Amino acid sequence: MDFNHSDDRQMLADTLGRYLAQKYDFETYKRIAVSESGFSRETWGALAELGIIGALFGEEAGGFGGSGFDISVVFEALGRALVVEPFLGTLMAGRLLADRHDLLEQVIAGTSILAFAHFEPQGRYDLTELATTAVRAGDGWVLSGAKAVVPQLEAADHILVSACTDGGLGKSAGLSLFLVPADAAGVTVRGYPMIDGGRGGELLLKDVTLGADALVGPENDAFDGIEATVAAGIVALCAEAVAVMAVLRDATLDYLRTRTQFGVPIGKFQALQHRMATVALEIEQARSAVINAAAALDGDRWHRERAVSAAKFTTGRVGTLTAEEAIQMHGGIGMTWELPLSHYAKRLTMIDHQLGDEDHHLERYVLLGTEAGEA
Amino acid sequence: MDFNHSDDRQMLADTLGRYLAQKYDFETYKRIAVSESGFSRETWGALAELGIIGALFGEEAGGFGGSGFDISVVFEALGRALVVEPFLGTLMAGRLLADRHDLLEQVIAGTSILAFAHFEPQGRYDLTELATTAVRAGDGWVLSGAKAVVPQLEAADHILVSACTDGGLGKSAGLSLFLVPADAAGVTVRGYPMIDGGRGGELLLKDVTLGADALVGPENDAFDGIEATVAAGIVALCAEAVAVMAVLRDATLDYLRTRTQFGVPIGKFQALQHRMATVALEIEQARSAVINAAAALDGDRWHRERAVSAAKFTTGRVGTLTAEEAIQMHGGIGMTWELPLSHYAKRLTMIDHQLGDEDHHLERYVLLGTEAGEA
Amino acid sequence: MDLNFTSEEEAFRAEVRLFLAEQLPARIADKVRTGKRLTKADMVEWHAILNARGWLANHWPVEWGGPGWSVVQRYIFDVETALAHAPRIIPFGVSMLGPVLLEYGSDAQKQHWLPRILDGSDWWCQGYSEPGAGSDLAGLKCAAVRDGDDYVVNGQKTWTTLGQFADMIFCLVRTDPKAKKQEGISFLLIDMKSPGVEVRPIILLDGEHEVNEVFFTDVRVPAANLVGEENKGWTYAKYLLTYERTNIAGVGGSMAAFDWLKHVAGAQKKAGKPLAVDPYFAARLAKLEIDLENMKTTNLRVLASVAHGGAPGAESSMLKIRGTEIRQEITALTRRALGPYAQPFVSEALDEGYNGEPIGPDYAAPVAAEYFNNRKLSIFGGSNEIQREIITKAILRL
Amino acid sequence: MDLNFTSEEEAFRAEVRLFLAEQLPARIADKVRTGKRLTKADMVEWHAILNARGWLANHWPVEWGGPGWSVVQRYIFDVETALAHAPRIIPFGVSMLGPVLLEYGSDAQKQHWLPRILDGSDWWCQGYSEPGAGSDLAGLKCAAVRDGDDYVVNGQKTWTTLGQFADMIFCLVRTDPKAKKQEGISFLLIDMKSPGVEVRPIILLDGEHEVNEVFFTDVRVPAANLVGEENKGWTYAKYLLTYERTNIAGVGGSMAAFDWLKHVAGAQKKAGKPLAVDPYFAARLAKLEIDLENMKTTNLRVLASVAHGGAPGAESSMLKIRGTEIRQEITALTRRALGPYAQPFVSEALDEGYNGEPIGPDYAAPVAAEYFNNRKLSIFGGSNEIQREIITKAILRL
Repeated sequence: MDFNHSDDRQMLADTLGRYLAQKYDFETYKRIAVSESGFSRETWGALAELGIIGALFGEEAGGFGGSGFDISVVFEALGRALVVEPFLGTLMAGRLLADRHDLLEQVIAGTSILAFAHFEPQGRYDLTELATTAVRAGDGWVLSGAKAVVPQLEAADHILVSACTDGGLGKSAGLSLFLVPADAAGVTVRGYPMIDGGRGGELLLKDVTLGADALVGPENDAFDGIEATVAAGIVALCAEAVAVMAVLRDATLDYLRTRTQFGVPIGKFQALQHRMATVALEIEQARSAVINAAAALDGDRWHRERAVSAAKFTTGRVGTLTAEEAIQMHGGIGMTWELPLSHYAKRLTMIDHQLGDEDHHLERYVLLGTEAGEA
Repeated sequence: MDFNHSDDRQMLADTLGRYLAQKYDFETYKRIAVSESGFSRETWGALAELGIIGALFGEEAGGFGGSGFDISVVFEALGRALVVEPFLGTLMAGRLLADRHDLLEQVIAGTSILAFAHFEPQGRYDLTELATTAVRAGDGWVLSGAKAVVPQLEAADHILVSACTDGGLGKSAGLSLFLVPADAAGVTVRGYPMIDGGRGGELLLKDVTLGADALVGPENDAFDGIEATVAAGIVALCAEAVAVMAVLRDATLDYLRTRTQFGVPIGKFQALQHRMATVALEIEQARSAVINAAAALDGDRWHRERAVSAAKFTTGRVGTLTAEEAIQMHGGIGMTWELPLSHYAKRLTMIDHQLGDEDHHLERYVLLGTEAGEA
Repeated sequence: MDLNFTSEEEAFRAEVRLFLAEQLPARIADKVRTGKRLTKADMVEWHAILNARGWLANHWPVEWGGPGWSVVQRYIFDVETALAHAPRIIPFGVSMLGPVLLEYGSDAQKQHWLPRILDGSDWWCQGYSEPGAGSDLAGLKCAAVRDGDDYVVNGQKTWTTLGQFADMIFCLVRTDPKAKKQEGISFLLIDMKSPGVEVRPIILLDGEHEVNEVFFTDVRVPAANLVGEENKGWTYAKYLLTYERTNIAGVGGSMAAFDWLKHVAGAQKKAGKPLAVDPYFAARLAKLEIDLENMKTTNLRVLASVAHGGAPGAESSMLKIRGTEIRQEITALTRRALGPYAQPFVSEALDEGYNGEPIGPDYAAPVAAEYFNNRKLSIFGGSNEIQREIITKAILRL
Repeated sequence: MDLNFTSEEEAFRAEVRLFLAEQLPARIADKVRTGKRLTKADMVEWHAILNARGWLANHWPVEWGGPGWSVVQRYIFDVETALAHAPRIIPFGVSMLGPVLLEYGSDAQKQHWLPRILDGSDWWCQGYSEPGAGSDLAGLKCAAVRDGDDYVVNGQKTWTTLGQFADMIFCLVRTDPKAKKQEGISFLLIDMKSPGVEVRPIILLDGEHEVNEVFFTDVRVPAANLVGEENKGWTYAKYLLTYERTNIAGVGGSMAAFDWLKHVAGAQKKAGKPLAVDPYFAARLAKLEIDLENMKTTNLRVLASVAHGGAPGAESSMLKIRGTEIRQEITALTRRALGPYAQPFVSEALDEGYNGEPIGPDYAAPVAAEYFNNRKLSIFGGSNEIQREIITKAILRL
């Protein structure tokens, strides 16, 4: 039992943290987050050079990391700095592209960016509510459909798209994955700003014609891979969420120590003290949930999915508490654009809207509990 | 719009309150609550003489009350004194016996006591999970089955029993009601103490042979009456609950004002102040819920059932909060048998186990929302 | 006990509804219903419509232009206008300054300012909070020094809602720096066009410009603009803060917002079925609806007590807390209902005349921003912590 | 990062399980599992079994009879014994007095008292709280005055758990009434059979006799029974309160209780199906299970930090709060699961040998009483409010 990171991983985290502290301060964030592109290609390249993208992938994929703890260390550091760059899509798509060495090499080098376009407009957080289809045409495929709220879709050079090849709405069988160049004919990307900074996009596929090599992984049998890569995405988001919580907690504690009202620092008011004790306690619980999920990411499916749903539920619940208490205790100033706090609160709240919210994962945890496999 | 009681009703409440303050103090309660009979027939007679039982029934039934607010006024006063006497069963059974004038006259006079035996061991809080059967035999009926946790069953002279006459488990059609003398052959009453004082009992019916006149109300069509009388029972329990909450709140506030630790009354600690503000606020919400339910009791079925489920949900939720906070803020002393507080907390907690708990009524409220009839 | 309104009150409700059907511009109601931005012109237009009917200052005495309504009529009006998606009445002139002038103003002040509130000549804003004086309002520092027939004002106010539109500001200023903090405060009316007044926007977390900082540098204010006595301003400030709080629970607004939430939850799909029937979401909706029903009755109980001559007092602190909790939970659930589509935020989509294709469902655009914006409800206007302090002292007596 | 136990630790777990399978009397485990009352004889029997194996005082140094376990081994032992439904080790001698004597006692005291704790010669109880000194422990009044070779003790202690069985009590007493409240306290060992000691039962809300008041009237205590220095008792008391809190979360006990809850929820029926699959109840169970899983890891994190030389410190206050919240929620849900059958309470049914027919399901008898009894978890042993104060000071630094 050891809750310390290995030396290599700790060094990576320190390097990344130092870089972001110097080069990705709050002013930089604000500039990038509302910019036209919604991310900085320069920053992306610099982070690639530091090895951050490589840390997200295993050696078989040309990286030097890829475990649950590698992912959580990186996303914690990214979360602390509110980094909006396209790490999540690159992580999720990249994990499914382990056998595309050439592409992954570019990805790890930062010269090619990936998006993972799976969820659909009517599907909410459901992994199987897919209406996008891919039909064989000669040697190749023709894709049609729509994908919803893909993070940093406009940034992507290649989009990994899921489609029904032999199944129907709501079924996990019959799904396949396709690698779609962002500039393929029939691909429309409709980008927009996100409320927590950065950009997202709707993907429209209209008779997009692809070659045979566009198929990624086993035909009709992509679901297990999709579920597993979403699990990795959840570990990433949960780690990011816990880092954001810690920033909010520390900023609120600082404010409580320095803001005076009625002649004393407001941190002397016991009602606020006890509420902050609850917030601090819950954040430690959330941190434990993320550790559990990261540890389970490389294990068997049932334990992995239970642990990631438990973690996403926990960070959703604790995230709302933390964001709302941080704003409330700051009072009016906590509502302002000027203060970093409000941006952390927005990010934390929006994490609950990615890859399934608190309710979704509680229900999923319950359903997994009734499945065979309980230890 | 008027939130004051009529003069008559207020006078009744005052009379009852005065009587109980004088004759049903905490020592009396403790004596009666753990006594062999689990209630006091003497008290019962005295309260009948004051007209309290008559206040529970309408004029058509020989009483002079019977509205939702009559019931709530009486049960609030009973709740304040932790009265364990068999009012609930008498209320619920009596409302279904409006055409049995002779019997009701005795009931109102306090010389006959009723129990309402409806719920069954496997049925939890479900109104239709009934396995008890009544079969025609000549002119009369033969009843067999078991009824669960009937309050003050041993005290009853007559037991109103529901049974399937033409239906099955889980159906509301085909139910009928029968008036069973407590001393009928084949009737077994297994009494026991309740954790919140007073007694309850399991009713076993083994080939209980009854005459034709045992049938109460329409054959096969008793469900609507059962649901309506349970609604009245819920209004009664909710009014009792709010009265108990108010006692707990006031006792806790008194304690906070007088108990000193660290050199000050503990009521000066802001964390406790703000929690008590929440408790006080929630109790007012619960009181409003009871007013809504009492007002709806005599209205159409859909609004009535929504309002009583809303009230039972609310008093369940707020009851747990109030009982747990009252004990917690008292500390060790709040855990002792010696203090009235712990008995009020137990009663409040157990009200949630009568006629459907918080979860049951939330689910029911949701189901009613999907039914036709929404205004 | 009677929870029903009288037939006269029901007739009044019908009258209000008829008025709204005829007079509330559909264009404006649509903007309110769908969460679009209101312009100053929209708000001015609605005030003028109400004023034409004599319903703008509905809690003022008849002799000053009020309609002579009971508290119950005012409640009915508040609820019905909210349910019809009318804009709220901007409170600074009508509901805040008006009552103070009526109670403490000179005849000349009343005759000058009150009609101008009604006819829209002056858009008022509020100068109470300062950067160092939030919950501790009496700790304010903005100073006014008597100089001949003027006061000279120096200092800063903040959180001045819609101050960017204002012609006038009523301010709490410190006129005796040596007195105890509540005792050196005066209540002053300041022309926003005076030299030395500067308004700077504060952008909130949703990107909106709704509140402002107001800076005063050697601003000369005629002494005639002092309300009541010098150094007695705290009394007037407290009067303003406790006056007319029968609508503090915001029942009508929450009812309208809850209806909207049900609409959204009915339209959103989960596994092909309406989200509203999903057990988890349905339970959240039901809890909220029950809370709202309970609060409606609590509100009526307070109202009835006022109608029977009682004072609203600290009960309104309970209504403020629960009312804002409910409203915040409504916006939180609406956000939750949207799922992934809570994330996109196209600010221009909230402007009238925007005709871009919506991102996701057409009701999605304002939802997350409204959730974040509504965090203010438990902060501004006396934070919920301050309300708990009031309950502690006045109701719990701890 | 490695959440797994080492193979040595897993081997140790197997050893503990084997021991429990062979040595824990089924009769006693059944009583614990089904919520029956344990007698003094049951507890003494289990202590003796543990002591025979050398595992009773498992955190004592080897030279005084400890097994030399790591914190991880102690954790494994705590969890496994709880899962096997072993009675808890009565802490007063082994876990409370023992460490104080080891740290502050004289050699003579150690040699006299420690072996008697192990072999059961003395049943110890705790004399800390007084009626006026609960959370404010240092406000205690019970006085000891030196008189020749004795102290003469007068005063009262309360909440003395299992004091009715005790041979000895360790007490905080005031030896200098003039000093500041923390500075006039001493730590004294008192024979319960001394003239002037009277034990009176306190009956708790579930009707159980578990705690007591202890009165001292001119009780003579040999000065040799003073631990450490006179007037330094507060230091020893604090040491005792913070020592060995790695099991403060009660993970093993909550795991066992949660398993039992799942058993009950699986057996109870709602509309013909197990209550455990009802969406509302399943959600409550799932939330609780997730909280428990999270707390297990938080507990291991604290443990690992202790194993690496860190001090448990204020983190144990978080574990105390969350641990008791979880345990209380488990008993609340078990009560809720029973539905109407939570109400009957036949106290005799909790005694060994009772063979009346159960009321309702056979697991129902103790459930509601346990719920009420477990309210104590957040009160005794440093209330959760006191734990929040500790967090405020030591972790939040407010």
